[in-house]
Amino acid sequence: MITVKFFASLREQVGKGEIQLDVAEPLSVAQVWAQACDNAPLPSHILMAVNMEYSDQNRLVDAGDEVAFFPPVTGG
Amino acid sequence: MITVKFFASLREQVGKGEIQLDVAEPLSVAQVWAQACDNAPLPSHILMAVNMEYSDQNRLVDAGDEVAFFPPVTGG
Amino acid sequence: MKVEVTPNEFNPWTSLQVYEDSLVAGKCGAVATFVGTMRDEGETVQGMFLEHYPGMTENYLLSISDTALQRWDILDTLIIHRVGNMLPGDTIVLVAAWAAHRAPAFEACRFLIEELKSKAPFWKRESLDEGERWLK
Amino acid sequence: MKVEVTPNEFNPWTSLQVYEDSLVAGKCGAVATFVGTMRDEGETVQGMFLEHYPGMTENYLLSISDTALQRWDILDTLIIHRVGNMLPGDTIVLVAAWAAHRAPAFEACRFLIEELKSKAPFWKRESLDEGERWLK
Repeated sequence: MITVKFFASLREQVGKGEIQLDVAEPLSVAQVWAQACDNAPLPSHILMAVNMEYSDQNRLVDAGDEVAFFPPVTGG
Repeated sequence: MITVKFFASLREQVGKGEIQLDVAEPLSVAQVWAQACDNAPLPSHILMAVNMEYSDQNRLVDAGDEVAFFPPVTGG
Repeated sequence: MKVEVTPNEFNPWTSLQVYEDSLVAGKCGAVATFVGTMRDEGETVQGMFLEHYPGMTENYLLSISDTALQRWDILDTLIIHRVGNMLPGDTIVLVAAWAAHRAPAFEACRFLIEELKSKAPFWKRESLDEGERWLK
Repeated sequence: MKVEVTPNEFNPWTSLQVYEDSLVAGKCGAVATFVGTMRDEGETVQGMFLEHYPGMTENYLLSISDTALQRWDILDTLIIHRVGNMLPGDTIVLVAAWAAHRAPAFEACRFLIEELKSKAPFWKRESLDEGERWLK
């Protein structure tokens, strides 16, 4: 299973905060997005993290990994 | 009268903290130094102020003015 | 070095006092700090909610603290960031860098807040009269 | 805006709290501060005496505060500087700049401490085991 998380305005847009994806083989982060979001296009400004570190959409992930998608940050 | 003040290590070197100079006409700050310090040469690193504002040695001062000489500052 | 992400209101000056009490007195000649506060925009913004990514946010703040400690000649750092619901006037963030001298303290403090603002996973949502709005 | 030259020991965080209590809450989104402390150099330096030029020192600190308020988009400044006898670990100086945003707060704070260090009439004399020494 891959854990997929969405935060802030993106969580509200996709309508889910966290899902689990069953995977048979490694997927790119972009493929994780596609599977998690019914093949919706990946918005260009969205940030991605794998296991809590920033990543790009080409990184491969596998069962046990955590992938997160979120909008630009606005803290501080 | 011109009030002449010396601060910190310079005060200890010249052996006086404050003196009054009787003046008959305007003097430059350099002339004030010379009169106050028995014509000793004005050390090159010494800072000068007239009426509590930084000055150079050519500025003219007169009765009622306050002239100060002090070493480079080391606060903060 | 300390990083704290807290849902509780905090006073930045008290937090600095408490943290300094844990340091060896007299070692640091200089500390530069930055405090960010929720501004009061008048009637329109009643409050704010700050979301974060538990785990990644703390990791990210620890990693920029490590980077600052390696890159500048500083002795310690402190970051405290509020999350959850807050009101105008509340402290959002405190960043501090201790050093023997002022230049590295300033530079590291500025680095920490700039990295935090540009990349730490926090998101602000304002509560307005007409509803709620995520900041961009 | 406030400038204070004091022979009394002061706690910088308490002083910041007290000064902020006098400001309109929620107006400033950002405050950058710098605190300089007398370092403990071990056994060799027992204490320090800080001389100033009463009148000119305060005028100078007021003039750089005015300059900062004109040059940057900041809302308020605070400078407190200790004079007289002090001990290792004591706070020497506190500088703070309040603003709506962080960049001018940082820049004004840095400006104030750099101008203070380079031109404000203060002189430090250390008390050593072997006597006293003016810092250069």
